[in-house]
Amino acid sequence: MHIHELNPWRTLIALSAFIVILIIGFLTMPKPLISYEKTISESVNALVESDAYFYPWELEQVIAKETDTIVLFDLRNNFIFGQGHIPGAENLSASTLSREENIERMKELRDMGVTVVLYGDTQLDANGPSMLFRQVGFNNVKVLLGGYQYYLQHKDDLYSTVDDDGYMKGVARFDYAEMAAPKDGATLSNDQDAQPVQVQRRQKSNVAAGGC
Amino acid sequence: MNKNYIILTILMLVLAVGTLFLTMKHEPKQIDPQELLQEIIQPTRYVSTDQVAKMIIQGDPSLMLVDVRSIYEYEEYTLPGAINVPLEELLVNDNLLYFGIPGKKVIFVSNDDIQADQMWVLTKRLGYGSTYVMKGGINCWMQTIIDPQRPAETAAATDFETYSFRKGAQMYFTGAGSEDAGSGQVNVQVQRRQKSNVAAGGC
Amino acid sequence: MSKNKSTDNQPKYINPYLGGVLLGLLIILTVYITGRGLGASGAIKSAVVTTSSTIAPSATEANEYMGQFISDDHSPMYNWLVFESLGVLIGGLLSGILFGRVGKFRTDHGPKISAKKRWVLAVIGGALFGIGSQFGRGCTSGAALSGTATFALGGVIVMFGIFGTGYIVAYFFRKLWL
Amino acid sequence: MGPLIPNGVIGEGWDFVIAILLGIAFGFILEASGFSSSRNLAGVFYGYNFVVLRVFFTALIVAMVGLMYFDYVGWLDLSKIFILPTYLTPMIVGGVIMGVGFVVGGFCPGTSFTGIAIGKLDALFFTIGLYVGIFGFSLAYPLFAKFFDSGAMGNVTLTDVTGIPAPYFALAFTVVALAAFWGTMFIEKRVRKNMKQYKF
Repeated sequence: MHIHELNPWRTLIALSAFIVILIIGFLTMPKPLISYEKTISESVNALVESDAYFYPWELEQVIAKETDTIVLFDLRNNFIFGQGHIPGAENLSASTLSREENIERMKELRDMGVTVVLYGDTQLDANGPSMLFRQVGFNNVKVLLGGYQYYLQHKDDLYSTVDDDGYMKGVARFDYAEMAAPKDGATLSNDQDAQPVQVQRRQKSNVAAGGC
Repeated sequence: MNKNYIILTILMLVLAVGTLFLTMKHEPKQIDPQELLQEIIQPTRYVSTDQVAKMIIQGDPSLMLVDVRSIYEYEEYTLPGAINVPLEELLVNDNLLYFGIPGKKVIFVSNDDIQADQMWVLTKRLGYGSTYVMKGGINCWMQTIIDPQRPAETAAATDFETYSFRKGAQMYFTGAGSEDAGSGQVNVQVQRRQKSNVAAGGC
Repeated sequence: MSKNKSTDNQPKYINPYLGGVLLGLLIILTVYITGRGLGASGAIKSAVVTTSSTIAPSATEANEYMGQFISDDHSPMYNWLVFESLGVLIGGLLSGILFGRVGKFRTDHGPKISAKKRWVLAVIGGALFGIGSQFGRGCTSGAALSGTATFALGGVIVMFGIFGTGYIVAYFFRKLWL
Repeated sequence: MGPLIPNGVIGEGWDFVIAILLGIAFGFILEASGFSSSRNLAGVFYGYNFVVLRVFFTALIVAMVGLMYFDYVGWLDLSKIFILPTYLTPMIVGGVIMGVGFVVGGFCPGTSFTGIAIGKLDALFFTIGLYVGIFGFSLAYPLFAKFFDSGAMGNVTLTDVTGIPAPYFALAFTVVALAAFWGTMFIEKRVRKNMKQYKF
């Protein structure tokens, strides 16, 4: 037998030591407060999920306190919240969202099976936070369509908004092509429309440094 | 045969197979969710239609408009120079390579601003910087740039300044010659929509 | 399984798998500390540039290849890889002392060739390796080992280049070793 | 956290001290594994001593797999480490030249240093050859400057080129390497029977 085929117990020790180091690494891995539960492609696909949205007429039952499984969070700041808000809503300023106690609160609500509805002045203000919460596993978080402004305009008759589509986003409100067409037969003052779109893509590459 | 060799072989195999499980959550590089939350609550990502119009007119070389609507809507109408990356096709066709080009400001555009903002959140999660959202989207673009409304006579002077810029921009984008151009039918339409769609003070 | 007579007079080497595991851990440590792998041929390159620029500074400066590695603020020898190679010499000596392999100058050669012929071949092989390492952007340790360990495409190409060619041409040079 | 020096955890001033320490460990492992003898090294091509293959591939798979775990547990940011740039054709040519040089010279640069350290003359001559080769390359550089930079693909990894995630490569290399270890064990035994006078 060749010397290299002697008992490799030292090798075993070295490899085991390495595995122990890795296990220590896993154990000491900082556990983040929130982490992505949906992959990026799942998040893209999730955008069409309708249960991410809360319709204005659904507010009626919250305001009437008919349900205790829905909590409304107002993302606007404390001062504006004091000037007026949807009845029954709690203030949770966007700037305090990432605080540990607020995240813990969200986790509690999730575990209790409570639906959390976020709203800001407009839907846009609550869009980002609700998207993020859904990506990190809070599937109970919804965004109020239309935001506070839409509510304010229709607060006297929320049920009738079932037939309104004014809060719907992503819809073309005009016939763009017709509207932006050259008027009065005038020709465009420049030929920018005729120019082919300059497409520029990033080169795939890593950061270069030094050499050997 | 020494059985330690067999143990070694198995250990190494287990370690290697284990790496397969690491990637399941470790897909493309992403920023920390808490960092993303911090970014999301900043309103600095919004640019107004006026700013976008100004950049287009001045031929700002760093501007890169990305239309996130479907390809049909894109072909129907889009802003000058915009490229099309539909929201649901973000991850296919190497579309990600449009982002992260040094010195480029990416501005997302959709009918309203929600889809553009969703795109912003997704690209931000993937770690791309210098991305912005055109507030109000193309609907607002139509109201403010393509068909600006004359402010009330009592309005502040700055409103008139904005208005005169928008008038000039309108001329640039549509070739409309006079103030009266395109009034009538279109104006009526705008007013009808304005009630339900736009909050006071612009988009 | 136990030691037989033929292995008793052989120098003691560590189990190659132990060497491999330790070397692998060393690469991880190196990457962890410096962000790059190990290397060796770069040190010789630095030596070439240094001696050349000492003897003929202007010609070296003018040389398209060596000119790249000359900077005004410090000597080309003031280089990470040079210090690392210095360490390799020290480490080799330590191991040699520990296992009793340091001895008077001697030459390893195949049974069919003389020591002198072996020297000539070593110079030729070294020269080939020197040229190849410039094209390959590194040698066995720099490109093939550290490069492949960091999943670089270039490292894999160099690795397969070296070992693939080695096996193909080994037959023609069997007289040197067998 | 890591890589420590590029991230500024360890100051630049420690650079060369660390270089020497890592070099010592590198040299020690190479020498202790038997890489200071050209006959051991050349043995890999003739089937009588597979020490090169064993050490090289064990190191490779341990490093590959280990780096993935280090990245996962957050000790090392793999996106920040140096990736060897790829120049397709020059690298193939370089690899082929080095392959011939390996068989003829019986060393590679790192191992020849350890050979010198314990008094091997052939290692010394190999290093002289290295020096001559690089010097010759520099002088002749204008002749093939264009070729030298051809086929540049940037600092790409296998994943960038193929789109297959890195762990699959790590697993593939591991399986192939382990299979090779077991296979060569039997080859070596058979070849050794016919070699009476081989000494390390």
